[in-house]
Amino acid sequence: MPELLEPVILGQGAPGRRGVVIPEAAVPAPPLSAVLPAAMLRREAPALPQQSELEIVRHYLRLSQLNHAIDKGFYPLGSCTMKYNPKVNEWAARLDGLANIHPYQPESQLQGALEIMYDLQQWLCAITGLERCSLQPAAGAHGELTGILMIKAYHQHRGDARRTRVLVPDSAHGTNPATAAVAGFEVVTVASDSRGLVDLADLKTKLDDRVAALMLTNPNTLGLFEEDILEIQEAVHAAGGLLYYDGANFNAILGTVRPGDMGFDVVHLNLHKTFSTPHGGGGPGSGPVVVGKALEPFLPVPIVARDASGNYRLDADRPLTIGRVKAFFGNFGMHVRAYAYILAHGADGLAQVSRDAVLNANYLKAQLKEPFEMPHAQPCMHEFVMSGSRQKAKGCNTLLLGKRLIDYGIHPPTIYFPLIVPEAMMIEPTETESKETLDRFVSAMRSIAREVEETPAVVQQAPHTTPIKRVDEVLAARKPVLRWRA
Amino acid sequence: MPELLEPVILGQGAPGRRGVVIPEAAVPAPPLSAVLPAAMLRREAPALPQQSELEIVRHYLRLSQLNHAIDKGFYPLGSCTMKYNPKVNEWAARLDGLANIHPYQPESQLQGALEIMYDLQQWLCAITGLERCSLQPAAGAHGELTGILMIKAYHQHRGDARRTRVLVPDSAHGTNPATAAVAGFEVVTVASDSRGLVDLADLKTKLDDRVAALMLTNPNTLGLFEEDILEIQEAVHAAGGLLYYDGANFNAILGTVRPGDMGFDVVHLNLHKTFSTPHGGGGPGSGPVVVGKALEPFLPVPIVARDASGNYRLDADRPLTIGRVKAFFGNFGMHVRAYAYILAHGADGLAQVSRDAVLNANYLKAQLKEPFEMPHAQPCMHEFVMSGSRQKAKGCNTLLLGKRLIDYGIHPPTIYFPLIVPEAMMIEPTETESKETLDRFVSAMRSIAREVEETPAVVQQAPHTTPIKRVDEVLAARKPVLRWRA
Amino acid sequence: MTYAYLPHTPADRAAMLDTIGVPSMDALLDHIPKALREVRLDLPRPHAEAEIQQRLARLAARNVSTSQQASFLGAGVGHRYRPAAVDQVASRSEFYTAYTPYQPEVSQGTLQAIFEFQSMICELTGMDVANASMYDGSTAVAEAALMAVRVTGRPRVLVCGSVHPEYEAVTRTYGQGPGLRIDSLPARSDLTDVAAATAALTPDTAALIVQVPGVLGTVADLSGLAEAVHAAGALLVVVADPVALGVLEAPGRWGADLVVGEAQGLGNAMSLGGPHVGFMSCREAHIRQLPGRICGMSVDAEGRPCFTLTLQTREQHIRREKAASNICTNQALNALFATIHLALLGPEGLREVATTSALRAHHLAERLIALPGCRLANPDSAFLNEFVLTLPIPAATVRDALLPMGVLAGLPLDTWWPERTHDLLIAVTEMNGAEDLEALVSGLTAVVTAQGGQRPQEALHA
Amino acid sequence: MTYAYLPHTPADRAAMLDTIGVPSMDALLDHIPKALREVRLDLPRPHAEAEIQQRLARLAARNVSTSQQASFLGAGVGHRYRPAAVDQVASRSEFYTAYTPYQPEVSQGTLQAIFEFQSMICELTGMDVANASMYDGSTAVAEAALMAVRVTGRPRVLVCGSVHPEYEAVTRTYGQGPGLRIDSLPARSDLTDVAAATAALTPDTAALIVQVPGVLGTVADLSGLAEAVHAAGALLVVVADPVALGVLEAPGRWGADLVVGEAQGLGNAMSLGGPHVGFMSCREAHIRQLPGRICGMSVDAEGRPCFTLTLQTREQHIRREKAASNICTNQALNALFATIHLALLGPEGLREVATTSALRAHHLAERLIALPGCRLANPDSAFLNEFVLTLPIPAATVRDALLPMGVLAGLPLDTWWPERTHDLLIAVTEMNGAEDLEALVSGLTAVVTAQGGQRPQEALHA
Ligand SMILES: Cc1ncc(COP(=O)(O)O)c(C=O)c1O
Ligand SMILES: Cc1ncc(COP(=O)(O)O)c(C=O)c1O
Repeated sequence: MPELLEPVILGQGAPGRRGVVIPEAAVPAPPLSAVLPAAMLRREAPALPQQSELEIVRHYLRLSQLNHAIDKGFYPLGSCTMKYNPKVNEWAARLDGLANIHPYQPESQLQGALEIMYDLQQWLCAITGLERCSLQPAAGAHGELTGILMIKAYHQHRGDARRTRVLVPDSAHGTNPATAAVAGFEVVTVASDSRGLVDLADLKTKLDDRVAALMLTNPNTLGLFEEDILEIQEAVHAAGGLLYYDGANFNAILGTVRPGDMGFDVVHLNLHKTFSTPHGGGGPGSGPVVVGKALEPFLPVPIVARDASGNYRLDADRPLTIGRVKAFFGNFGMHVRAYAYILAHGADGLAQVSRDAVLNANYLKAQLKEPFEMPHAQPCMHEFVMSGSRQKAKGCNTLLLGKRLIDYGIHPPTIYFPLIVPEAMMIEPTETESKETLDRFVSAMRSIAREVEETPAVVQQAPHTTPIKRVDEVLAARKPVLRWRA
Repeated sequence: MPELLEPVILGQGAPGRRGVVIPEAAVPAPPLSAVLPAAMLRREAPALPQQSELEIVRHYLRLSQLNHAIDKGFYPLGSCTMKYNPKVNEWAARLDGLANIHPYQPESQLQGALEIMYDLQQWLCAITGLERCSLQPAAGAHGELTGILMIKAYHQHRGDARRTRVLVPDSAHGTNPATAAVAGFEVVTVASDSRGLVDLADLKTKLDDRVAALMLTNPNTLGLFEEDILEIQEAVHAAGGLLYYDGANFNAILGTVRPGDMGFDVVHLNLHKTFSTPHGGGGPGSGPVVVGKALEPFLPVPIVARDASGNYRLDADRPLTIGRVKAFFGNFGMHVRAYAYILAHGADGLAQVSRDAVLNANYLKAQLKEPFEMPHAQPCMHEFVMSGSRQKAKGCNTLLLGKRLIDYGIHPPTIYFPLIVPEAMMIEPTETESKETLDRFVSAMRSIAREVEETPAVVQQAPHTTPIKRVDEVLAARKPVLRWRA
Repeated sequence: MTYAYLPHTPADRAAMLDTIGVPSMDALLDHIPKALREVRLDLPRPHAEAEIQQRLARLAARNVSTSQQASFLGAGVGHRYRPAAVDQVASRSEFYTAYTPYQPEVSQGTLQAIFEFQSMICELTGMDVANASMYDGSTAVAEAALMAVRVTGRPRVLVCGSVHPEYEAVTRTYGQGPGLRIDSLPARSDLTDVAAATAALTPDTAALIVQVPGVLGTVADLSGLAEAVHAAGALLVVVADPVALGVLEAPGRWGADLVVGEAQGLGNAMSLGGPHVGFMSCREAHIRQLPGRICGMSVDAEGRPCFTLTLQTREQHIRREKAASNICTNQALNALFATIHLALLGPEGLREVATTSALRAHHLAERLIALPGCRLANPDSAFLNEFVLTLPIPAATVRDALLPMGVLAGLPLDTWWPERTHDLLIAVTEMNGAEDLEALVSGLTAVVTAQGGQRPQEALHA
Repeated sequence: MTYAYLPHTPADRAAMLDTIGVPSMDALLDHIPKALREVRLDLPRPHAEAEIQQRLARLAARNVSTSQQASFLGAGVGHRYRPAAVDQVASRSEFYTAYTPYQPEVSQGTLQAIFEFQSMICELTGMDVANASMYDGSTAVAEAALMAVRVTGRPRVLVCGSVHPEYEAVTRTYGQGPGLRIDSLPARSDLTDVAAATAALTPDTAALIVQVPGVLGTVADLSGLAEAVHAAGALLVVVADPVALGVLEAPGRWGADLVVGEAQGLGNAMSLGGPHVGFMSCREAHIRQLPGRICGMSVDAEGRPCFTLTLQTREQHIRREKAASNICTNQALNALFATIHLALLGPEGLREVATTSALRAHHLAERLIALPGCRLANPDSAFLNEFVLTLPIPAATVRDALLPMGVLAGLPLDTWWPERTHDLLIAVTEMNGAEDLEALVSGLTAVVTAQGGQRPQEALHA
């Protein structure tokens, strides 16, 4: 029976081995039992590893080498904007003056950090075309919750208790309905039409005085721009609802189109997507929220403000605020990286980012049209969704196409999302990939399409080149083993 | 025909792509041709890569993953002391105040750096039992050249022009004879006896008034302590010669035995071996030289000194100095790392380092005695040399045994050195390896010994698990391709 | 202008437009209403990398970091030693430039690290299962409250005074969703009296939330609390500090149903309050209601044990509006920092860090209460490494007076509760050696003794 | 006392001694004369990692780094911008914890990086082959002198005044080995006059060594020099600055036989003068005499192209006393920093760095010679980014006067040549923006104009 590639670190080593030596207390040392309630004293040591620094370093280095990553190869995971994470941003976030500062230090000692947050708030307002920004939310979903709770407070403040519904397109990301539900709203799904866009007629039937808001991603999760956006915003506002912008796809229009101009009342951005802060194996992210005049009073506190003499301070004196959504001031380390990213581009650079992202997506779509089913023919924005239905008919579904792509050194795209496309495969190349890399991706996908025809077994048993073969995901859920035990 | 695992970076990319953007000159910009002689202006741009930052990062990350390294697994390369490189040392060397300082800054701005060098000079004197230390040499061989040139100056200063010979044991590392030759001496080899030690009788026959010095490594390159060292030093000094100590094997006696007490006149140490500064893929190293009273006047300049008021300064006022062996003050980055390494151990810790190094080597030797030929039965010090002669007789020489070890995730030991042992395999585990790692090494070597008996082909075609198979080293020398051409 | 992160040359763009079959970039965008495409952003000009470094170095230099002073600020953010190996290993590209491990065959590194994080949290808390991470301690507590409501079907949550005030505030905001009602007990004091807590339980109470050590550092004897809470049909949620669990009993052993909290103090920078890393652990019975990602073991096609995300049916990308929580991106990399940190410390190292911090805190407290007019706010409560010193003059005045001496004396409690003007929350850790303790004692002595005649500032420059 | 880098527990040691079959550790050492084993070292006590960090942070803070001031110090050490990606990639464990790539099958990463370094040096210098690296510029020049002696069999070497004085000093020390005789021409002046140099050639001259740009920054027109040197049967050794080669002609194109120098300015920290990285390149004909390691291409058993160390028969571990040089460990990691730096810059980036530095230097020179009593020491010589300013008062006095203003004005030339008291060597690079130039100009103005009446120091505090 083969073993784990790398043994689990817990239980490794031997008592007495130490990965790091801690300084002596160097003060009189009464036993802790003399100062703490006996019942609260720990009886059994936690079974943590007991290894030298070398063994710990080797363990995690060997684990790291089992990962695909942007710095290793193409990672076209749709809706995640896996663009390059610039190295100067990592240098900046580790500066002593930005890493080793405590949120409760007096503002006089934090002017540099507060200036970074203040400038980023201003820049994100300029970029989105809206009024005021809060950097507090820790990720996109957290920004969604913040936005939807502000919308809830807005309607309550107007005594408008009937607005208990939030409209969500059927193509929306799972966090949208989940957020609306967690915020206490009833979720009503709006259908997409044959163009893959919001079905205006269906929307209008569902717009009434019970609707608090419509949550939209533009371009939507099919990578298509909602061309009727001006008509949509008019209809929603006419019905007394507000318009929420999910910023996950903002890389398509960054510097080119602004949600504020489209009539959105509140936007969340994902700094770990559009603004290049690293995805970190699943996080941390940052989901700043930018709002128009209507929702400004309800922003979480504190907001960074600047007084006449140019000093920066934390303004918590906002009576209508929905309160805090997170301790302290948000993921400041991500604010530093986004700040550096915006500095590297300026307005023209950011516009070029979104243009190249759209160019790259269309370049791939145009060349994969022929072997793969394309549900929508019109040009896409920064990503496109194609279907593996033709290949599935020959015994190789989208999951397997993705597994085979791994053998070509490329991370599979997002699969089986959005749900409205059968055997969906969502491809988002981002602007940081070169033409050569895109050409290699096209030739890989064409080669796989040929393999499906000629040697399907190769695709069905993929991946072949990885240290572990296909993983049994059903077993993991049936008999969950979710921790190491001594 | 298979291709290179990773294309050579030169010639990659396209004109206009940039890995880093340089600030504008922001000053009036006359063409350089107006200020430089026409003949000296470059006509053709060098064919360097033209790629984005992402492509460059991917190229070198993928290259790095092709390397074995200490942080990945066991690396028992004899005579190289591949011990763990502590991470706090890397943090220290990158501090702004230690990395971004220019050697020509006034001493008033360098007191922290000079204190580090001064303390390290003192500590290395204490550790070696000698008088004064120069940190200037850039590696062991460079320290050897410095020591031998000081010996040459010492004899010349005494008007003793007959001393044109340097005695070198047959087991000595290649740098010893090469150094003596480069320094203008005639090299005379001293034989080893059946114990694998310097043959006293042969030494005494070669000791006369033409001998400038004897170069010794103790323990020697067989990993055996030169037990007759006190008799040797007496004989050499009686004949008017000086005793040079090659510090490459110092990890065996660090903190336990001192070269000064053994009667050596000059020692070089390898900070990148004994004191854990990283091997860096072949460098940088640092070869400080420590001398007794006799050679003190000849040390290279400058030496770091401390005046009465505790200020540190560079003392170049040494009339008999052999002069500079390197611009500036030596590999300061390595001094910082060695400084931190010594702080982490103190005297007791350093003694434990050498004891565990000797324990580990004997632990391996005791268990490999039986399947492999051991030329010398007595206990070894920090390393031991065994022979693959039995296995060679069955068609698997030492080179192949090493290649097969790669498949077990272990870097081959040093092979075919010292030359006096046929099919030599020099194994130096170092003190930073755990018992579990040593046990895995023993089982791997025993398994290979069995394979030589039962399935020799597996050993003959090794390595099997590496991205490239056995390399044709003859072809590389016959038709050398030593650079990329457009 | 050229950009280091945009590889396309004009020739590349022309060739690609040609392959797509459109004359220009605008042709690809012309389905977007024209009015929306005339945009001029008011942003700084593009900066070369050297200019970015210079600008951020200057901004960093305008802050005073904790390395430049003796810092006694805790209050939910750990001023802890971070071994050099943690950042150097966790910051390998293969960890920080990967995303959520959707494809197990190319993400076993991230997956096993998550599994080890989950296992270590269970070892520390004594619980059965832990998720991959939450945003931070505050949102972990809020999600615990919502989870208790889901599990018990009850609408109220009882928050003890020991819980960090910002954690309670975040829970209130989250509570606006399901209309959660929060009772706090007792307002603004750290004392957790089991009897008083038990009395405040009602049939509507979904959970009692208690923090050990409390936000003011106290370690109450909570024997019997769990029994009382369970008897009332509610869940016991314990907010714990993983470093303190090096010496304090695992809450799982004294009846906790949910153990949550902040793990920033394990190897993560303070970074002005984020990114930190929340943890959330529960009993076997409540796994299906636990929010967030979870990694479990499985086998591959050749029978080799391996890891994969599992129980995803709880999550938003599958359950959508029925999901336990809307969390998608979490704090994976910060959890990795905590995992490597714990692996380096081991049980003995963690115990030593907690013990050294506590012993130094008790030693400091003894020296400070010897100063005129100074006393412990909770003299009868046991504490670990944080305590409240009541001062003869406003704590904010003392704090400001010590800044020029290079001492961050602690948190004036009127930051949270306006009426507690004379109370200073002081945290002591393994970072505060003898020099730090002396600096605080002499600083306070100068300020406090001077308050007799001169105003403190004058005393300083006498 | 426990140590983080020593894994053995007492139990481990006991078990291992048992397997070896000896009662104790001392038994393994008892063949060493007892007297040698009584050793007490006078060293500091063992420090915990946090204490090491604190002590080194304090030592670092006692230096004034170039980032804290406007620095115009060059003179063989490049104050250059280092893109963040260089250190983050070159400092991966797989690069810095490997050793010399003796086993090609597990070191293709290091080998291909060496091959790319060799190729880039050839592209810059115009030579046929380059080795893996030398210790630094000074030892590269010394080894070039010894190589010329080997190749020509002649005993003398002619060193031009343009060569860095410390490079000449190191060559003198190396020369003590083979009894090399060094003639310098002309003493202590940077001017390289082709006619004068040609005249100084003798039948014993193995090589003429010239530096471009010279140590004082000048770029002489060396047309015809190579022809003259070759006519005299000697080799032309050119000491080059790889950054300057972004705009200066490759020496291989104007007759150089050997091109050597220092590549620290490509991505390596100044680090008080080391570790830096020397490079050495030569013609096809002289490969067998080239010291140091060399990487070449080959194929593996499956015909896949790959890399391996080659021509090792020249090296000490094979040729022993007949080896070309005794070098074993070199500056591999620093060569990797330079390689990644050059890959990021590309031809255009390198040209821009050299051009920006030169334009700023010429602009600064113009403004400085407008100051009373200030003039260029070599007004008729072309220069690139370094020049010598002759001052009305001693250069060391001026340097010291500007330190408190946060300006490192340059190198007073009496550091090398005692008689040149009033000369200041000023280097300008892409690191010196407008603010730096203003700071130097206003600082010098204050000092120089004040020298009329008051001593400079007074002028400063007026
Ligand atoms: C379209 C969309 N909306 C929202 C989110 C949630 O963002 P986060 O993961 O930052 O919480 C995602 C995340 O992938 C997304 O793709
Ligand atoms: C025994 C011995 N002596 C000398 C040296 C030369 O040291 P360096 O490589 O630092 O020049 C070595 C290097 O491996 C060695 O093993």
